[in-house]
Amino acid sequence: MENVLSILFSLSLFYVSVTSRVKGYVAVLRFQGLILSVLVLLPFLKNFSIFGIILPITLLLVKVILIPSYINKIILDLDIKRVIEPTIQQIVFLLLVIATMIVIFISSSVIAQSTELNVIPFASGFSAIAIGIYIIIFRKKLIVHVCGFLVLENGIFLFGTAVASELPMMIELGVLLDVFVVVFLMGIALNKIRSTFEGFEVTDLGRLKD
Amino acid sequence: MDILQGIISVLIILGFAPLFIGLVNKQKAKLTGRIGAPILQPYYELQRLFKKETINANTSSFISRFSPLLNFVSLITAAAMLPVGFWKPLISFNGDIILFAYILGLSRFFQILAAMDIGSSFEGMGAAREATFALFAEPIFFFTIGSISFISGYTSLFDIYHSIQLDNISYEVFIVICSISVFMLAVTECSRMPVDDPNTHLELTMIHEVMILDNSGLDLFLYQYSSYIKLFIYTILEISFFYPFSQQSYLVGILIFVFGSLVLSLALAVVETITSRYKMKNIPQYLLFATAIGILNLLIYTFTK
Amino acid sequence: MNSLLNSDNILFTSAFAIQFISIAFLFIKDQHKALFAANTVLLIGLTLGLFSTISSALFSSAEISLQSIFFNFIRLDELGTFFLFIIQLVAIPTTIYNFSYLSHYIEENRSIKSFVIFYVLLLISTQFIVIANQAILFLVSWEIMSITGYLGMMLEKEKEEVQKGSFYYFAASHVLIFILYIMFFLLHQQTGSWFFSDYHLSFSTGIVVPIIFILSFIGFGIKAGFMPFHFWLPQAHPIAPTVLSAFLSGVIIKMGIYGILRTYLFIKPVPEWAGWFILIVSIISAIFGVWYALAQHDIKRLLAYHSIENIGIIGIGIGIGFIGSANNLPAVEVLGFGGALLHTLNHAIFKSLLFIGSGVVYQNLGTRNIELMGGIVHRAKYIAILFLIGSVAISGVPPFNGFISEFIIYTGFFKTANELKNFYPILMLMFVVGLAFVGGLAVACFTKVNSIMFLGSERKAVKHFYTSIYDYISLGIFALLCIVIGFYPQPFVGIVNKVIVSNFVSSHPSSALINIDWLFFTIIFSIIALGIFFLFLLKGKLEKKFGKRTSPAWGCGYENINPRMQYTASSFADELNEISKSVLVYHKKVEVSNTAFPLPSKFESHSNDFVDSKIVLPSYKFLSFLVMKIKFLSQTDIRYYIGFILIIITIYSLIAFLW
Amino acid sequence: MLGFSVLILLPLLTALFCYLIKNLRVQYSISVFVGFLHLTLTFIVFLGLYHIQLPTFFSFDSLSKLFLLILSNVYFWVVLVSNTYLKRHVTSKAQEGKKYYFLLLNFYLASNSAAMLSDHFGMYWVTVEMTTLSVAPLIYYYRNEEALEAMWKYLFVVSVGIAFAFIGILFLTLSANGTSLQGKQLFFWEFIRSAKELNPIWLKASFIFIFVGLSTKIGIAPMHSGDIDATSNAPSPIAALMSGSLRLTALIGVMRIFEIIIPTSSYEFARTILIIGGLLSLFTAFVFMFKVNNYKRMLAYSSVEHLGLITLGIATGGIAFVGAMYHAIYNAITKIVLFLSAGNIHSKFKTREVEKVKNVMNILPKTGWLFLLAFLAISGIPPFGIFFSEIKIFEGIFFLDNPLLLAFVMIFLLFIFINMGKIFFMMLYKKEENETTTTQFEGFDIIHLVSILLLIILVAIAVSSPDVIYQNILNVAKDFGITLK
Repeated sequence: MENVLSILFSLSLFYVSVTSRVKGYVAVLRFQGLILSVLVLLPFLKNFSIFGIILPITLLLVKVILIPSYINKIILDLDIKRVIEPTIQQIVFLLLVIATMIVIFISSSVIAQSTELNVIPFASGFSAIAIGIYIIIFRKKLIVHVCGFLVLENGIFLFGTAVASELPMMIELGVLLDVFVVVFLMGIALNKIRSTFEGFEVTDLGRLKD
Repeated sequence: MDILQGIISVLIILGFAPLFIGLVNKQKAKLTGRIGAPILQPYYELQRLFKKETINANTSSFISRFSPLLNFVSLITAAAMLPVGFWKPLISFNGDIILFAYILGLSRFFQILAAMDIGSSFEGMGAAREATFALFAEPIFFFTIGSISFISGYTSLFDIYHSIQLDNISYEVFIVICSISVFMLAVTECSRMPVDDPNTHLELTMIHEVMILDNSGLDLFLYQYSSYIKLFIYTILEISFFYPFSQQSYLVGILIFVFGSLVLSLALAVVETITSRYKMKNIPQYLLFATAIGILNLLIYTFTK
Repeated sequence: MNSLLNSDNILFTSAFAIQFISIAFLFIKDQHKALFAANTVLLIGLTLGLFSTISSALFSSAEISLQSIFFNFIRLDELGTFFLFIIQLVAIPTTIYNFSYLSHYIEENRSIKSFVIFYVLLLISTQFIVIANQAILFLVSWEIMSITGYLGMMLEKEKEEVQKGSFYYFAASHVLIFILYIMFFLLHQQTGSWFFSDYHLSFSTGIVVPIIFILSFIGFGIKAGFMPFHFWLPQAHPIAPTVLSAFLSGVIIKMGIYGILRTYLFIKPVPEWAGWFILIVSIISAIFGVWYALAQHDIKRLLAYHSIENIGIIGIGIGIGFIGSANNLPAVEVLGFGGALLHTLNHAIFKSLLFIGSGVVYQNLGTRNIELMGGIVHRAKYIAILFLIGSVAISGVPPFNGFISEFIIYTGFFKTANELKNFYPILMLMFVVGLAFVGGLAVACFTKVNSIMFLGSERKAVKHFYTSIYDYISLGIFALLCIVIGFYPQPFVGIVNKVIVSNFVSSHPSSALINIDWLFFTIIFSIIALGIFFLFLLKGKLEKKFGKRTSPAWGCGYENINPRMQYTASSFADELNEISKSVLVYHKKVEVSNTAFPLPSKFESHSNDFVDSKIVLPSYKFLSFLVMKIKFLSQTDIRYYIGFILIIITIYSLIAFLW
Repeated sequence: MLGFSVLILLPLLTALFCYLIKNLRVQYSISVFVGFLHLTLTFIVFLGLYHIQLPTFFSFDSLSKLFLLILSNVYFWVVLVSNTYLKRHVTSKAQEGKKYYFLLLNFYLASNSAAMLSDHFGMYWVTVEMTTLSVAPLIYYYRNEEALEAMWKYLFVVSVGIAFAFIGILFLTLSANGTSLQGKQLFFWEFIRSAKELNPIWLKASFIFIFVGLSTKIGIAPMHSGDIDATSNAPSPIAALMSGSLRLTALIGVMRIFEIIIPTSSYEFARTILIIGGLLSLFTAFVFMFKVNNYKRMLAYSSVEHLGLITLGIATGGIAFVGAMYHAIYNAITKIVLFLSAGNIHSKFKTREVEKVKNVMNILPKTGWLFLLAFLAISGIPPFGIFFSEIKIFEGIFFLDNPLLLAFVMIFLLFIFINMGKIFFMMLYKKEENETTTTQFEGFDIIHLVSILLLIILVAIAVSSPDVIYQNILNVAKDFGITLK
């Protein structure tokens, strides 16, 4: 079951790497959030506990509803151009992504022999991290950077479930809260940037140098 | 007894210095086919200057009144370190060779100052030349007398000359060449031809004469007298090389002294007759040449011995 | 080890305390009063210190037992005490000169309080350096000395040259402190202790001790100003306030010498190459130092170069001492180190005298360029005389103290040649000639300085020449010391000998230093002095008889001579500078117009320092050029920031895999 | 519980309070009060007079004691001067920045204390992220383009970096798989106790990720850029906070993971990585000191240099470790003085460019002297503390590591010193032709007072070297398995 979800997750990564519309990113984020919340729901299904339910629900709340709609709101308010102009061709980017994912999957399966961990979530989480970074590096729009960061976060989350970490729930919630506040702050910053600079391109932020 | 001999030798130097210069001038005149002034002419000169009134340039300061005295006294002190006729000099102790060199340096220091004191560019010219050439003359002294002292291990002029033994040939050669460089040194220091021409009065070509251009009367008297003494001092430095021929017998020593000074005066006269003054800018080369002789000579000696 | 509260300790500590207290008096509002009070108290402290120093170690045998007070952090052995003696001896007249010097600044209503604070701290830290017995204390006092010296230089901080020159000093002192760190780490590693008294190493043990020796020579050599580490010195000394440059040249660069000697005490006996190494560096420093000096027009810069020359002479002495200790010849050792130490004392005296003299002139003429001076002797005769004494002394000409120490060094040469035959005589002779050459150059240089500054007629009209009593007092003390050491060197030679015999020469000390016929000097010099005196009287009489007058100088028929026709400094030194153009980086610029109506023609000459202009600055420029080439770190795009994270993680992981 | 409430909850409540009460004066006074309470309590705890019980996820050990003291010391002085600083005129847009100033400061204090005290990696991560969130809006205080850009970059880069640190933490849990730690939670002491069992590969991986991730916050090159931008554009008190304490908050995490690694076989590897990081930082500072033309950036680079030095010291161990701890203390204090003086200069000259600042010594004499003294202090001139800590670090590197490394370090430091000196003296002394040389009067306000006090403290600590600090540092060293003879 987990593996299926993880594979769906990885497919979403392919989509995110080819889509050229900002809305696409948001949709992907929603989708990934959904997958993650289902993932954390699974153990709850086995043994019911009132505390167990809190995390999935907050996850759903934050990752599926709040953050994506918040980003949508920003996009609407600041009427950002909906299409992104990548710095390299989509196809090259896709190839890069595929290559990375292959490497990650193989290496993680190699690692899996030494230490027991379920490969698929591990690998897909890791590739999500890599692709988040790629998005940040190869895209110009700041809003897309934010999305990339969120993809990275999702990857980490998946990864975390994969390595069966016993992070206490309180901490998980703290992490979620942090991520949310970060995105919130970034949103505010984007607003300011809108009012201060002319564009949203990262290239506009070039004042600070020696 | 030593003290007495020392005093006598100082007096001898003081007494005969003018005579020597007179001798040189006379012979020079003869060689150039003139009759020339009498040998005792320098004495008359001094006497004349002694009676004249002293005139100082009104830009001058205490330096130009003080310098002649110091010049004279320090030259006498230097003279008091020299063996005459192989008598033990008045002042003789370990290391007096350095004192000797530096006393002459002292006199030079103040002579240059006195020249600059006038504030006229002629004296300045002379002073600058004096400073420059003296600088190159210094090494010659150390490469000749100094080298002998290093070889013999004595540091007092008297002992140094005392130590000269003309037994092996290389040492003789060494000594002879040393005496040649000392002669060149003497020519420089006492501002004779070919470095300087004491007789012309064209300031641009003079070193020593131009420095005392504005002195007169007693000051000039002291300057002249000390220059005579200086020449005689260097003559004695030269002659002393030949004392070893006198096996400690004073008579022979004195003979050598007299004979030697005659020969040297003749030599000076000859040199001054046949050579002409060098260009000012060539003089350092000339001095370095003398130095080079000294070094080469020393090397040869140390490595043939 | 006598009791804590013996008179020596009390005197000693109270001396420091009083010096320190003097700072408190600067809280007086009125600057004149504050300066007077602080300076007086400082003087009292210094004098007490001098007394305690003299009474403690040099003359009597009473050792100050400060170990028990400062837990062995402080020790007064003979070497330290000798340098303490030098410091206090120089500091007293310099501080006296402060009275008149700083009052000039107060009249320009400039605040001098901070300067006085730094000056006091400088004195105290310098004294602590020589009595420190522990590495960290030594380094701390050393740094404080450097930094207070720097801050003191900033008295006229608004001047461009001051900022530049003082920064040279600042940077150089930082370089050398790093070198000293390494040196002391090595010493610590070898002995496992931070206390000087535990440092006894021998050269035979491995490579470490030679490294220590080299490091110490470089580190302390930078401070002392041996060539080629001297480049900061001619930049820093001219721009410092006169009081400070007197103290810098007189004392602080001697701390470098102290350091070298101290290190020698840790690692003695040294092998012979060390001696030759120092000899060669020193003779180079001596010759080129004085030669550079000859080419300068800035009087304080000139004196700074002379400090380099004299450091060279001191170094020669040290070199002979090393050779002596290498071949275990106590006589040579005694002569070499003796010459070095005595010359250290002498140079401290006459260099401070010269700096203060030049300071007095600078205060009145407002320029340091000697080409604009002249004829001062007619204004202030006694300043001229005092300065002349200093010049004669520094040229190593009898009958003053400079000659004495150089004489000892010459004797050292002769001794070395005698003790070790074969090829030594000729080598020593070379050095003798070199030293004689240096002497000749010094004579040329100082005849130039004196005649251009003081003699002749005024090149630039001087309105009034103001000298205060304090100038005469401080200069007078120095001049008196020059004369005394020159005419009657026995006691000072005795001190030096005591220092060496008790610290340096381990085996069967020799009395070569004392056995020099010092009496002869006293006699000869007094005879010369008396002779001159009597001749003077005689001449006076005769001039009464035959008449005496003054008349204008003979202009070779040309009537109206004006001051600008006098021989200038550059023309005086020209022939010598021409010879060594390339090394001196000596430039001449002549502009003569050949038009029908000639315009005024120009001539100027100046000499840059070779090491500074050809090595230090270019290498710094080259380095900054290289660094400017490095672009990849200075990205402004955030994507690169993220990229760096990725890259560095990959690199580290690679390292992890290859581990 | 009292301790916990004073150290963490009280600041949080104050933050809330500051949100409700709009009056700056009240906010200021209560914040100072809280800061003072915090400082006193920390000090008492540091002296060991009083042991406080902390709830789970939090605990005291000698390291957190030390760093918490540094933090709350820096914080107190900064808060003390904040009011004077806020009084200064800023652009109308920036007025609103003042509203949240104290709120965020208190939040900063709370989150930092929590991060320093947390003994659980997860909690540590959460709190460290919170510190970022608290400081980011403070960077944006001036409300101008530079500030905005700086804030964005800092927020983004550090968030990404922290995310990497989180990956590192997950790796740590991986490394614990199949050991006695399996199923236990991520407490430092658990891991330290049974560090030998951990799987080396994952341990290395986690060390790399945590070190690199936190480097963005510590300012270890080449992840220093965001830090530099932030520090140089934040208002001076905030810059002082960041250089003095925030970097240490991140450093403590690296030290924890290093502490875990020390007994294992990967120790050498970790050391090497740390040394590389330290050297890279020194090199970066060395390079940029040649180029930098903005004095606040220069100070930021100096922070990079000194954190690099501290990292080197920690990696070298032995006496150098002790030196590094001392260095952390001294650097924090000195940086406050430097940044506050820089702030005075900025408010006078209205520019951060070195060329435009001239003749400070005459125009702002008091600030000028303080700036000069602080420069001397930061470049390791006795009697200021950094001289002694640097000597310790050098000694450690010299004896425990190879002297060649020391040579490199010294060369870098030397040129950093020379270039910094050039910049400082240009600002302090250089003047136009027509400019005045007579010293003008400069009012004496609390900023000067604080600076003087801090310099005095610096010298006092250095000279008297109190035994309590030394003992504490020795305990820290003992935790790191370092025993000094």
